[in-house]
Amino acid sequence: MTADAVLTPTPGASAPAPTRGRRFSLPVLLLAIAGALVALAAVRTLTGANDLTSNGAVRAALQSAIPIGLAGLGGLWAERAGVVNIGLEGQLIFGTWFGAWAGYHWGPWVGVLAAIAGGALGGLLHALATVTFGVDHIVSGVAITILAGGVARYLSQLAFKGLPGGGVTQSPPVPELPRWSVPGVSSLDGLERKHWFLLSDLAGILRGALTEVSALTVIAALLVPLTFWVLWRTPFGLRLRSCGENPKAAESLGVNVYRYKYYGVVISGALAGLGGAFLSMVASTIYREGQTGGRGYIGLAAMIFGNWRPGGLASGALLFGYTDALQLRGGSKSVHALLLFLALLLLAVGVWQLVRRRLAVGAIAVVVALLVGVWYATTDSIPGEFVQAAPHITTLVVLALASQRLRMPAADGQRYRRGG
Amino acid sequence: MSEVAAPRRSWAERLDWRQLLPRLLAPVAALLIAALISSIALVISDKDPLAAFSSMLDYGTQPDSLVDILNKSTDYYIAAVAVAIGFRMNLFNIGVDGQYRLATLVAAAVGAAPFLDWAPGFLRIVLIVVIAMLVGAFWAGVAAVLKVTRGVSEVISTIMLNFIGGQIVAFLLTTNHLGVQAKGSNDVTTPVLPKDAWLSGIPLIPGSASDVKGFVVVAVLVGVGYWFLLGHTRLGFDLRASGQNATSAVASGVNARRMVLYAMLLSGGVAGLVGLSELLGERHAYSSSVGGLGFTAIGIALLGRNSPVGIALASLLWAFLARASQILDIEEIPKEIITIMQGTTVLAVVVAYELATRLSRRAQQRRVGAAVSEPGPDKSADRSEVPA
Amino acid sequence: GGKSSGGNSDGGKKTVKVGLAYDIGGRGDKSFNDAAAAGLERVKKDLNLDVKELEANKDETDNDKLSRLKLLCTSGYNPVIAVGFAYAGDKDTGPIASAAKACPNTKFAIIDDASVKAPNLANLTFAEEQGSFLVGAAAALKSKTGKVGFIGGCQVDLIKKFEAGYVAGAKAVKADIQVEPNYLSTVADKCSGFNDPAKGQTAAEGMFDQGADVVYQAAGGSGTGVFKAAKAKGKLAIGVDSDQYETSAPELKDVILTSMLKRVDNAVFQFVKDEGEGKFTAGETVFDLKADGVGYSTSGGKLDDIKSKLDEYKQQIIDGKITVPSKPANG
Amino acid sequence: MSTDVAPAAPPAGAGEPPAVQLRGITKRFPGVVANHDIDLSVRRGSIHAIVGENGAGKSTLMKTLYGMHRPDEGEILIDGERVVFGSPQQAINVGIGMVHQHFMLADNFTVLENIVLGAEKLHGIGGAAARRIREISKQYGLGVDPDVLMEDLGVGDRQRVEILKVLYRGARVLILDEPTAVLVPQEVDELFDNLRQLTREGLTIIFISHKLHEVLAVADAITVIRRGTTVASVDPREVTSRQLATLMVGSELPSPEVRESTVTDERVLSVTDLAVHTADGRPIVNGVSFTIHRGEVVGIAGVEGNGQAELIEAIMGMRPATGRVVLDGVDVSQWSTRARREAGLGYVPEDRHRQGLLLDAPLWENRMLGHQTESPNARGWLLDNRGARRDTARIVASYDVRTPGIDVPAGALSGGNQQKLIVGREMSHAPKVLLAAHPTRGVDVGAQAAIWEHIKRARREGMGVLLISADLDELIGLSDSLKVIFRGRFVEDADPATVTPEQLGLAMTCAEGPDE
Ligand SMILES: Nc1ncnc2c1ncn2[C@@H]1O[C@H](COP(=O)(O)OP(=O)(O)OP(=O)(O)O)[C@@H](O)[C@H]1O
Ligand SMILES: Nc1ncnc2c1ncn2[C@@H]1O[C@H](COP(=O)(O)OP(=O)(O)OP(=O)(O)O)[C@@H](O)[C@H]1O
Ligand SMILES: [Mg+2]
Ligand SMILES: [Mg+2]
Repeated sequence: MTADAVLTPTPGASAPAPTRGRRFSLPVLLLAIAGALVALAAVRTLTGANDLTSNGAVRAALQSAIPIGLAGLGGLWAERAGVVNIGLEGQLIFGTWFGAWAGYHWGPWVGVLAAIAGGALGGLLHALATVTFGVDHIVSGVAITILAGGVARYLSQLAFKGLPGGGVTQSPPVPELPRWSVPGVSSLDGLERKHWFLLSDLAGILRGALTEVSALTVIAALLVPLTFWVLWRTPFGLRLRSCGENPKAAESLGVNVYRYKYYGVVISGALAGLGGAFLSMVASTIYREGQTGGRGYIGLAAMIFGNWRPGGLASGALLFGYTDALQLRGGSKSVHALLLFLALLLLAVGVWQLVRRRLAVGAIAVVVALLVGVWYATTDSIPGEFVQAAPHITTLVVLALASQRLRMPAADGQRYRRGG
Repeated sequence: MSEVAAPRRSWAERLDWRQLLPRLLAPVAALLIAALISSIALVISDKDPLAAFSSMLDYGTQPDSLVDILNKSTDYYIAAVAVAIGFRMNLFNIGVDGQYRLATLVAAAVGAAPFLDWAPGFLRIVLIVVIAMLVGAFWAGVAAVLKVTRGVSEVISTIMLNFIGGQIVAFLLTTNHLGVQAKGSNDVTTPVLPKDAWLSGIPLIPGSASDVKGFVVVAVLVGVGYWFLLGHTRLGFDLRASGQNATSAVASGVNARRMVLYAMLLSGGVAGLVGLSELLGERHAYSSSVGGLGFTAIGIALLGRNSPVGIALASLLWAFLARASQILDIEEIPKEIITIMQGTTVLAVVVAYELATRLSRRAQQRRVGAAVSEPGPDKSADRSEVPA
Repeated sequence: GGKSSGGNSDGGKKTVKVGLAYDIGGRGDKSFNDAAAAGLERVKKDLNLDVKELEANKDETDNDKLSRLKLLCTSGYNPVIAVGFAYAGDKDTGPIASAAKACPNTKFAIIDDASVKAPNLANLTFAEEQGSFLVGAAAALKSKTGKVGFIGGCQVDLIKKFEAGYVAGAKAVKADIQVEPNYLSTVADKCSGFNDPAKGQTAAEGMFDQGADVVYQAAGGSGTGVFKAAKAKGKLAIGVDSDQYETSAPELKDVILTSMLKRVDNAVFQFVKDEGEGKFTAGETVFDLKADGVGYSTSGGKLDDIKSKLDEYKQQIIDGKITVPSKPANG
Repeated sequence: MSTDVAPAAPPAGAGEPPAVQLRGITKRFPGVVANHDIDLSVRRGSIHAIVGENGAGKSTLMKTLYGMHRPDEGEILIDGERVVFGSPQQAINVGIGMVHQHFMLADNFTVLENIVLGAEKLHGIGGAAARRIREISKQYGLGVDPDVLMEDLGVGDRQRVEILKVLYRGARVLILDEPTAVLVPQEVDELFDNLRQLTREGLTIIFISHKLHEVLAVADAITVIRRGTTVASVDPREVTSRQLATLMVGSELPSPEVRESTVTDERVLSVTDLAVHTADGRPIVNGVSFTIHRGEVVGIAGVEGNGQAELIEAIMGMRPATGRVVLDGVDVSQWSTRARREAGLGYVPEDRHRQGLLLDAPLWENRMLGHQTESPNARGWLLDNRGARRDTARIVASYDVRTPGIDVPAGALSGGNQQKLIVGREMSHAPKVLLAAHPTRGVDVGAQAAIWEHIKRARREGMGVLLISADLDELIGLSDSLKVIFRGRFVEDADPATVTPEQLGLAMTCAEGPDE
């Protein structure tokens, strides 16, 4: 995206301040999480919107976050190798379809493998176009998404029409993957229902996260640290990332840049495929046309939100999944309660900025906090349409606030020619 | 050196076949590849590809189909030009969809508003067009402002804005706000435009009872405007320069931020027109079925290489495929092969163009190398002197 | 495709060919479109007629719908049935109106729309609110917690009709009952909520978690998600359009309390039959309780104990003693 | 071949084969022969310098040696053994390492990551590798900390990381392509200390530089390359830098000299207190003031990276800066780049591909670039394509741009011809002041002379010129007055009539002032 290059002209001028030294240490991170938790518990107690921290909401948030997170992880692998993969949506579609198809015929685990293979195939196509043929990454991604829709429908025509419950737009029901619970956690039930401040909240969160967990959820959750480990702690990951940071340097050191870009993009597709499998085999037990609903793009947004890092990406996906789950489960009531949470958060940020003598930013934050507070106090629900847009608005606002502190791989999205 | 008269070579002479031929062959090759892949799909499902293609050709060239193809391409064309304006300077406006939905809704609502009762139909049409362009530009402008002030990638922001715009449309298109509901209907729309604000069709295709929509004229104007803007105005030059080499453009005095803003506003403005053909010529009210051309438009713009004529051809091809595919259902042939064909065409075309560009660049370099006889390395060697 | 090829050629035995154009979502949604398909199936079997079904595309325009209808009528299909109000469009220039004008000798029917009028067009509409009233009553009678839920696939007027009837029915049984409505999508994302079982499940679980014990879904393809949620929570769900007890996976059957029947199948069959017998009537035919156009299913036997009460309500509605609202109280 | 020079490197360790020997290397690129029949012999444990003009083919030769591409003809011998490299990896395997002309480092990686990349097999990527890096660093006195982030390092440190990268892989032969171009003198001295330390340990170093005094100071042997071929191998103890320069250029220095002064006392550009800062507040250009008169060429001498590029960009309005820029009596400090260009600033950028051309656009569109608002390219808001085409044909003819036509894309032209087009374009608008950065870089001798001639003519006609060049003879020859820039400040003035390149070179490295 060349236009970006000129907006921050030559290094130095108006370029964003270097981001060094702002990665949070573990204690700071834990403290922040704890703070958010206490605030959330307080808001729940104050508003009586008990769903905010209920086990169901947490489970639903996970459920909603995982396909987004897997798509985001896919985006991460590709972009760390320097390839923008906007075809994630298409690869998700492949995942949903192949997962359901193979799952129906040969059982859920084969379905998962087939979904991974299907997504990887989409990734391979993207790699072929962008790496070998040097096609613009966005262009190729868009084409793959168009293609995936057609292919899925065409294949449904061949494979699902005539099966019981199947048709051109959907598969027959697919057998489920196993679900596991951590023993003992479900006994927190009683505590959660007491609605005590903080304690019940914790109980709800633990129950939601540790009981009735699908195997794929576990796998997806493990993939986050695994990705971190592979990309940041192994030679393979180092080489792969070097292709996204400075492919010329990598090449000069004997790294086969094309090959690693292929690895990155194919793995990216495979992860999106797994996300698709989650959609058609865990979140529901059926493939339906249009089921992916733009989650590939949201995944990409979560990845940017997370500053191209697995942990950040996971929090982005969870934030998105959480707002989405709340609005789906409780309609506008919980989201309305979130207004109060937002107001408190903004107020805290504002006061902090004022203390640090950044008066303008602080003042704006405080004013907005007050406005949101007034909005909360004077209404008792939010129009459904805005509730549904809440995750998207959140993403946009966060990007607008933070994008200048984000750092994408230096050679991300650029065409690379060997020896050039 | 003396003044040299401009080389008044004819247009034909200026054509350089070695450079052009690969570029012309590329789309043809890509289409063949796409046809091949769809044929394979057809064979897999036990259908005769030739029979399928010939019945598509038959049906797609009937007078009624021609009208439909022209009407479809009108929308495709405008949307693709909107996308192409951004592409020309490496901006990805993926938000055309949201832009024109919002634009069409607001324009339709204002156009039918009672406070305009005094206005003659013509004035309303003009007003609708202007408002649609403004709203489209505004919605694209949000992404532009986020990009130039906050550095938010327009790819992500326009995707988000599509959805948010859609929700605003959904919110406004209820009977509490801008919507009305005809008796016995389940559809909420904006109020129907007064009859004199309907744009009449043009009986262009003999043998068909239906008319080509009048808005096709606007599409042509958009195309001419786009062509003129790019090739004949300073703004167009700046736009192209920014797209080709952003740093050179800045050094030439182009204001990069302003260009992003202009390009997005222009793109959004044109996007605002996309829904009007249907609004003015067919539906006469905004209904929730408006929308969905954003991605198609990207495909078409790519296929047409962002050139005004190329996009026109690509729109016609795309419309032909969409129209002709309808006959496949009747013949029990899965019409999804058309989507596959569209997707592979885009992919094959971009790959083919990439290869063609490389080929022709290499040919050019060789030609220049030959034309300029290099002063061989030993030419100056004999002038060397030995230090004492 | 495992379908037999279009039988235009096999003898002159069948001269009547019936064409049917689906709404987006198409065949296999296990509710609305499938109900139409079931009707067509009966037409094929019982009346021994040739039939042709065409699917809609995502993101198509009014003009594409018109093309589809015209393709059917010009290919010799008569009568032609348009499934879904999307085919109505503008009442004078929309797809069905234009098609009816272009093919004056073809008899058309449109489902779910009464705004378009033409001499060769029958409008088949349903009193969904009446059927929904009955299942609302059933939900209230079965509810132990005093809280029931409604999940709509998309926040549009047609679906709000279901909600209105359901709320009225539940309140008729228990005036203080709490009815939670929720919608999975809006027209913003082209009503994706009809195709997203995951969302259906999440929404339903939310309701069950908050104390509801019966949830009525009018969410098309997302409905399976609602059933799954009910299964997981050991609660009850109500199906929609067709008898979903019959079409659901075996393990989900026991959560289906009943289904609100919208007998699109009946309407389709009846329309074709009447047309064949020369009894075509242009204009609106309302399929309500009286006409057996809507109703509730009893398969599974969960309603056996309250069936008499429901039939009482049914009679009152038919008699006009109860008027069911078709818009929810709060918009 | 013209090796009528003293026989190459004396056969020191007789019998022992040279560490590196290149025989008859030829390398062609489309449209250019970069290396032609090159011979080179490098003694083990020595520092061997290669000098030559821009574009002479030095980097190409080194890339061949490092396996980045295969030579079209010729052979490579390492320690007397014939080798053929298909990739850098193979070169690395026989102990060759290269530090490139442009840093090959990933900013967002740590030093450790940059070093171990591609050589993970040696010591992994964790603690063992860090230990090994510290070890090497200590052994050669490099002072590199493996755990810091690359972007936090200055150029000197980066250079050392590059060297460590090579040593880490066990290289015995080090190729350094212009390692000093961006270093300040102290850093150069430190680097040279490092290099000597390395040769003491038995390593062999091949070293490319344009700075002849450095070469003379550090090298044990020197090879001169001109227009793609070796023209001489000399002993640094026996040549002066002037002789070396003459060898490089191939003739008595083509004379850019302008002795008759055309300087008037009308100020055409005055810059006061100009400063440019990086985002984190470091000054790159620091309180620079000067004046250019009509008909005057002001030259700026400085080692690359001391702020000259930023200075020109700030005057052009392409970079935010503080201070005043007055052009012909009008304060243009707040003006946009376009307005400044329209007011009479001409610009020959340092990097023509990045800042001067649209490589995919035809020549006539490139002729418009930068002047798209002016006649003959535009009339009001509209472009005048015909006018631009006509004028392009004129430029092609009168500036001797060698091209088959004006419709070929600019990218197809050779660098020299591209440069002539740019100079022609800028001159065509009769700028009041021309900002010229390396106007003859990568341009052959003939074109160089032509470009000088154009600048001189315009100067006679009253144009002011701000000239930046790495070519000191060009700088001295063309300028009416000279300023030396060091770390963003003007540290000295020099009189081009009396100063020698050697003195200027010393001043640029801030070691010792030239006598005036
Ligand atoms: N990959 C390539 N393709 C085509 N031409 C090339 C390529 N690399 C170098 N050249 C050309 O080969 C010639 C020699 O270039 P080279 O980089 O070796 O010069 P150099 O002596 O290192 O110059 P400098 O002092 O500027 O670094 C130049 O004309 C250059 O443009
Ligand atoms: N990195 C590169 N990749 C591809 N081609 C290159 C590269 N560098 C240079 N070239 C091509 O090599 C040829 C020579 O380029 P170069 O810049 O060396 O010109 P030059 O030899 O300095 O020209 P002149 O003969 O005018 O002095 C040109 O055709 C140029 O386009
Ligand atoms: Mg070099
Ligand atoms: Mg050169």
